[in-house]
Amino acid sequence: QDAPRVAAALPGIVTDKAFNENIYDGLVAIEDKYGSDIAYTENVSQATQVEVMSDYARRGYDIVIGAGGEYTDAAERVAENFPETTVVVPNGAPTPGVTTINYNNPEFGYLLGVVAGGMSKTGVIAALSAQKFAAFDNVVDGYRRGFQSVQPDGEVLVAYTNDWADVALAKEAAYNLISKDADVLMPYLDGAWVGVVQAAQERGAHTVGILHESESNLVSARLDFARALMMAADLYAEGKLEPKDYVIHLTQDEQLGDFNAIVPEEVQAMARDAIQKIKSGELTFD
Amino acid sequence: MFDFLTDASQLADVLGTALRLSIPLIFAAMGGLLCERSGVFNIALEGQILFGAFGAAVGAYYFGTPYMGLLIAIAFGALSGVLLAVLGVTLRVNQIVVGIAIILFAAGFTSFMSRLLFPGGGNSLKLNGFENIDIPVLSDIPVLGPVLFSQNGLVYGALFAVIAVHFVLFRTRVGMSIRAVGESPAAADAAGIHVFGLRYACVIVGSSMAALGGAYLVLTQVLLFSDNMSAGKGFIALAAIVLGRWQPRIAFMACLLFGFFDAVQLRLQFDQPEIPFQVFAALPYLVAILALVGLMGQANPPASVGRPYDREMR
Amino acid sequence: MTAAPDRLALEGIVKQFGTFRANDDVNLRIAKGSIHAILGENGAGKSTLMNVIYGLYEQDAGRIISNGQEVRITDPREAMALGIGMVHQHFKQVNTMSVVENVVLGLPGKQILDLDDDRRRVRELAAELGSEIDPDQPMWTLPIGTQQRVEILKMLYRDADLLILDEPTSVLTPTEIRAFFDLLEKLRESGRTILLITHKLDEVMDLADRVTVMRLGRVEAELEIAETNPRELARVMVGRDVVFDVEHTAPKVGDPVLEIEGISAVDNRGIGALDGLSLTVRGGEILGLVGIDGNGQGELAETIAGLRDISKGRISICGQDARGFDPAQRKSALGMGYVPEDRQKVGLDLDSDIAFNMVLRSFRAPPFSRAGWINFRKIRSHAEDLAGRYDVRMQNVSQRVRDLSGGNQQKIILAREIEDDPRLLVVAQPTKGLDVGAIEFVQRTLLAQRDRGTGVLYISSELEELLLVADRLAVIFKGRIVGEMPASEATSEKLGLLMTGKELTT
Amino acid sequence: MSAESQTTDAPRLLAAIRVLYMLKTVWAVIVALLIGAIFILLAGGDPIEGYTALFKGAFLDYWGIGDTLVRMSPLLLAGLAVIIPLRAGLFNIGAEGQIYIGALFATIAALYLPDVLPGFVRIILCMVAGALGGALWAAIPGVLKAYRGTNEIITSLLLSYVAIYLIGAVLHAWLIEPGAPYPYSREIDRELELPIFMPRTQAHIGIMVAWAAAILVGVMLWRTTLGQSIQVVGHNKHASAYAGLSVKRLTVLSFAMGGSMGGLAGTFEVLGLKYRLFDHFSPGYGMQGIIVAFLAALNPIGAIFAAIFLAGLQVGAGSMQRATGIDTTMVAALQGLVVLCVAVGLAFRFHPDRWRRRIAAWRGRG
Ligand SMILES: Nc1ncnc2c1ncn2[C@@H]1O[C@H](COP(=O)(O)OP(=O)(O)OP(=O)(O)O)[C@@H](O)[C@H]1O
Ligand SMILES: Nc1ncnc2c1ncn2[C@@H]1O[C@H](COP(=O)(O)OP(=O)(O)OP(=O)(O)O)[C@@H](O)[C@H]1O
Ligand SMILES: [Mg+2]
Ligand SMILES: [Mg+2]
Repeated sequence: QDAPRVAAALPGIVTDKAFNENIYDGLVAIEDKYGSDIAYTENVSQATQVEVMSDYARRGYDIVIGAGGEYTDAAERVAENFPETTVVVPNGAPTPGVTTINYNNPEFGYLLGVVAGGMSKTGVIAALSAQKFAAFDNVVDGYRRGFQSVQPDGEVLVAYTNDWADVALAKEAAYNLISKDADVLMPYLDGAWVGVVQAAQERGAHTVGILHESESNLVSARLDFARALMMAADLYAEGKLEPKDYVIHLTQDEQLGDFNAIVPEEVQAMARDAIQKIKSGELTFD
Repeated sequence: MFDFLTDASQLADVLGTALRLSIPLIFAAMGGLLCERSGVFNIALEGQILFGAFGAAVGAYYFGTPYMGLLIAIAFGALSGVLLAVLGVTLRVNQIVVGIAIILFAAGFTSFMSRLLFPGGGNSLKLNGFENIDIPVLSDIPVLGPVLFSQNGLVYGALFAVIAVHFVLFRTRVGMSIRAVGESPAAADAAGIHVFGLRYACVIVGSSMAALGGAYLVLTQVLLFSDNMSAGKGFIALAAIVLGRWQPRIAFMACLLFGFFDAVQLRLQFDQPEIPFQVFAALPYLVAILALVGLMGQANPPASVGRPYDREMR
Repeated sequence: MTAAPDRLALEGIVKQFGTFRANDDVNLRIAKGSIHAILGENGAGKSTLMNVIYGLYEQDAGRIISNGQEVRITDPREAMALGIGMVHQHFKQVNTMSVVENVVLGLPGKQILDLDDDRRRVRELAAELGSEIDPDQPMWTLPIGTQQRVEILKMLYRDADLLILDEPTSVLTPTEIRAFFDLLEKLRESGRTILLITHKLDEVMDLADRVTVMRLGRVEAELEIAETNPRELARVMVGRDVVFDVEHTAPKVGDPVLEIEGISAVDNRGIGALDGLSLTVRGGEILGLVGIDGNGQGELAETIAGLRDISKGRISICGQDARGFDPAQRKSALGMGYVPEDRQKVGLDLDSDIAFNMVLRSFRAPPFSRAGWINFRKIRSHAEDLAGRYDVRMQNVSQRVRDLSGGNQQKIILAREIEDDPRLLVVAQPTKGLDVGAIEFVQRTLLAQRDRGTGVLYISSELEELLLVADRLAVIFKGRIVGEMPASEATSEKLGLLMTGKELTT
Repeated sequence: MSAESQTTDAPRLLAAIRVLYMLKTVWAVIVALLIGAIFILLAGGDPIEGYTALFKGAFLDYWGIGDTLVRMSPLLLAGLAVIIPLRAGLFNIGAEGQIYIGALFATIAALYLPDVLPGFVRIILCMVAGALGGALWAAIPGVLKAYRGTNEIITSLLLSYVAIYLIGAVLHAWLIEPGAPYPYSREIDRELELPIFMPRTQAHIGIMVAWAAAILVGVMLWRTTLGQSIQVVGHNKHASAYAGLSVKRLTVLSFAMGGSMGGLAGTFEVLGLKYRLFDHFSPGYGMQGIIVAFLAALNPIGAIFAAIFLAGLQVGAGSMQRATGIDTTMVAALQGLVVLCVAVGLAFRFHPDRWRRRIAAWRGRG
């Protein structure tokens, strides 16, 4: 069977230009490549995760995706009940019976931290998310290390909005970070990232991308889950996708997006240098 | 921790944030207050903000000007008001059920339609919004100048709404009738006042006002439409009405209070990374509860609020 | 009969609530420039008919003819346009608004409010009515009598030429009633027409030109005042002879059942209402409490009942300190019955049925409940028994009390409070709004209780009534008792002086 | 038409009309679905296919029934949380907060009760803890109302927000499972997971407890002095005082009893469904409880059916979405429409005499 049927349960909406849309893009790419039958449900609440994923499994989808770490438990239960189905959780904690795919978060954060270190004039940068949890913490750890590798006395502010999609609130949070001297911002948000970019543009600050891509970013080191899903689909087609934790390391220059024209060459070089160090194992993160 | 209170530029920022977060609340609270004063409980504010935001995006996107956005936002708000009035006033369906149903419907309808109407979804819009208007001289005052006198038209509109609602309710004859209808429709009816007419008018105008809160979000704040962007503001506005004891001026201050503490909590969070951010996020709500409890005496809502009027009922 | 044209004629009016016919083929002609009284038992359909005329209810059948023209009145606005004004039995007021706002409500005028002229006119009109009213007082702070005056003001202010008065004087003082009637006579002379509903037969005899008696929704009789007398009216109204003079034997006075020593309390607004008041009621006597409405009568009754805190003093019921007993315990443990003044707001749960209201104050105790479980069968049979004995007119005991007439509501309270043979009975305005038949019933019941040895504190603003039933009278003024005397020695003049705070000069 | 057939026909016609009225909820749903069909067509879907999937997914298939029941449980309990205080004239729109606090208490009990206790004892203790948590949280607006006169609608609403943040903070600072990919607590003991009564579904016995709770609430309201007292307070506070009832105590008590229902709802979400405490686990059950309460006209037994109806609608709509690919957002809009139409439907009452007159009028003309 070389055209896997793939379905995803998403916590948000597919037009958020961030995590959810990224997953959706992955589905579409798989459809394009394999002619697969794809399906998805948006705005799946915590209470209905198992219901939705089980239903897809029952409807005969080969790969059922629970998009995000909060699906880990549900995925485990669905995998138990439907041994025929491959259950995939991007950004999930390693779980028996479930395929989890993770980027090595600190590496990506580090890279962005280095760029921020090269660009920050104030010595203060910031990261925003809706909630506090492991993946974001890890990104921030790397981000801080990268930043302090350039500006050892630099400070990293962290703020939470409690809402992945509230653009206006994210914008206000960004304003406040900027007024606390932060001049590079890293939104780790769904649709709400737009507000952060808007605030940065209005107030002469910069953004870097981790879940989203935007021309106005200095650069994006995107945790590209579309690619991760494609990888999973490829493995599945080859019959090699296993229920285990796949970790994607920063191994290629392309994992760093294009630099914004305003980023000076020496900062770009610093970033490339950092990639080399990570690749070569000179820099490690656990 | 509270250094932003002493640093002028930071203070201006916090106050600016507070005001921006308050404006949608003010529109919604004034709209809701008008409805409640006429005896109709409008719990649908949340949905009406969303309708307004959606209408504003539709207008600004298809006509290229924020003014059309405003117009269509008002139209959406008015339509939801008509719905509430027909069901909750004429057909005497429980107003709370109608309100919640409107909220549910608004959430689904606007998300759904935004996908049909906006290519790439409402999140990718870049709408033309309103520019700030600097009031000469005043806007140069330090701290307060930029906060108060360099704002866009809708901010001034919100302040005007407060004054207008207060003026109409307490300085005009029709306002007196509205208050009477909200307090005792039977007495108003016997005095020859059109109970239903006034309730319809208040609900439609009030709902349109709430919709302006949504239009403000879209046309001046984020210039795009995102699903459920009302994000609970309608409920906070309801709280502000009670906190404001059904008085426009106090309700206005309650909105500012919410806005201020929301701004402050954003500020406090990243100064205290060791304290869970939720502690600060809960601050506006805790302050509101304390304010409610601390108020001396009790505030009485308009006596007939939420009770549909039926002439022949004893 | 004079050839005055009809100001208003009703032909075949039918008004139905659900399956119940409140008005059944009512015909009525009211001559221009006359005062036309309408009499009838509680629940006869008088108010319903008036509401039809005023456009609050729409008739199911029948025609209304105003000044010779058939009209359709579907709204009070249309009634007003036809020159009809009304004082409603249940006040139609906005409690949070001031007097003047209530008066001008709904009137046309400049949009921007400026009520200075209106204030002045309200004062003038009030003076004409023989009372003083502050136009800026919020309505809810006013004593009920003043509220009634405002209702009258409201109607006069509108300059109607057909005035419908549905029990306009039920809580006015005698002097106010006099002034009001003078005013009505003046209005009649100026060519206005007045439709008056009242239960007080002497008012009808005094004032009216013609009278229509209603019974069970129908017109029972239409009489020229000159050709009738109170006895006949009462008989037509109730369908039997009414005894006006109650049998009054000498009291057999026993031990004190209520001892009040120097109590003070505040009213709803927090203003002092009782000021060191002392009073004793003995078993087997009826003590009538006389006073102008608003001098603390209501608060006194509530403190005795346990519904209002006292700041000073002591209340003993049947020899026991009443402190620490809640209102229900005062009934069950201390043997006190209480008939509150406001039967609809305090005395009854209008949204429950008759059966439950009969045990409203005792449903938490055996035999009506055990260990928290309610015995509805018991409650039902108890209610059926009481309703029969107290002649409550109803369909069945599962009927909602809200749908009963005022007289029948009062009977439920009386039945409940008297049933378990109280030793002390406090009754506040027990006959307010009742028809003569019901009043007779109430008074007989109270006398029977007295004769069994119950001590009765009878609070009323009806002097006549107190002089008739009480054995002893006490006068309350500004929260104190300013005089006590046996009923046999009391005269209206003496009481009148005491009630207004003057000393008796003997 | 002869006079004779008129007299024999009218009652039959009247009876027919009465039946039409009795089915008003059905008509309302049909109207809502018809309007919804327009949206489905707009979105390029096939309404017939969609609605078939909806009904099948909600009520006609084993899994669907399981899902519907699972969803029913929090809806029903949240409905009861609204009904009890509302019978005392108090509006609890903060059931959401009570659900969260109940879940927190239950989770703490589940994680920290000594495991020497047998599983079922611990389950019961968890339920008690959850109910207690909800009750305590709900008692706050109750107490403020009773002793300060503070508007309970608003305090209960505001406290919901506080509760949600409180759960977040507790997770953040204390209960979070180290390294968790989302803010959630450690998993509860296997022994504490509620037994499932429909194999391979998630239908846990909490559902039956919820039914039992509804029946108990009904018995309490209709058969006990407490229930009657609560209703007298709801009807008339002055008469309550006169009847010797303590309005203040009953205010607090009815709020707390309602809150305990919300607390149970939260408890079952932890013990029966998620097996952990999740941040933001409730998708607004508190607000939906208000709909349940009003659709049931405040009748606790009716609430069972209202909750099944609403749960079925949600589950069926999701099923329809997955079967046909119709946009999820459309499904949300459809729910609003159905609630609106059903509420309108409930407003229509059958008035036999009005219809009798109308029939007579038609006959007269015809
Ligand atoms: N809105 C209503 N709905 C149902 N029944 C009503 C309504 N209004 C009046 N009734 C019933 O109609 C009858 C007549 O009531 P109405 O108030 O006209 O009596 P009334 O003659 O004014 O009595 P009273 O002397 O006590 O004022 C009563 O039995 C009452 O219960
Ligand atoms: N409009 C008002 N403004 C200020 N105080 C008022 C007003 N109306 C009533 N009060 C005061 O509030 C208290 C309660 O009044 P009231 O007895 O009318 O309310 P209630 O009938 O118990 O309330 P509800 O109408 O909710 O049943 C009293 O102390 C009364 O004096
Ligand atoms: Mg009241
Ligand atoms: Mg009457």
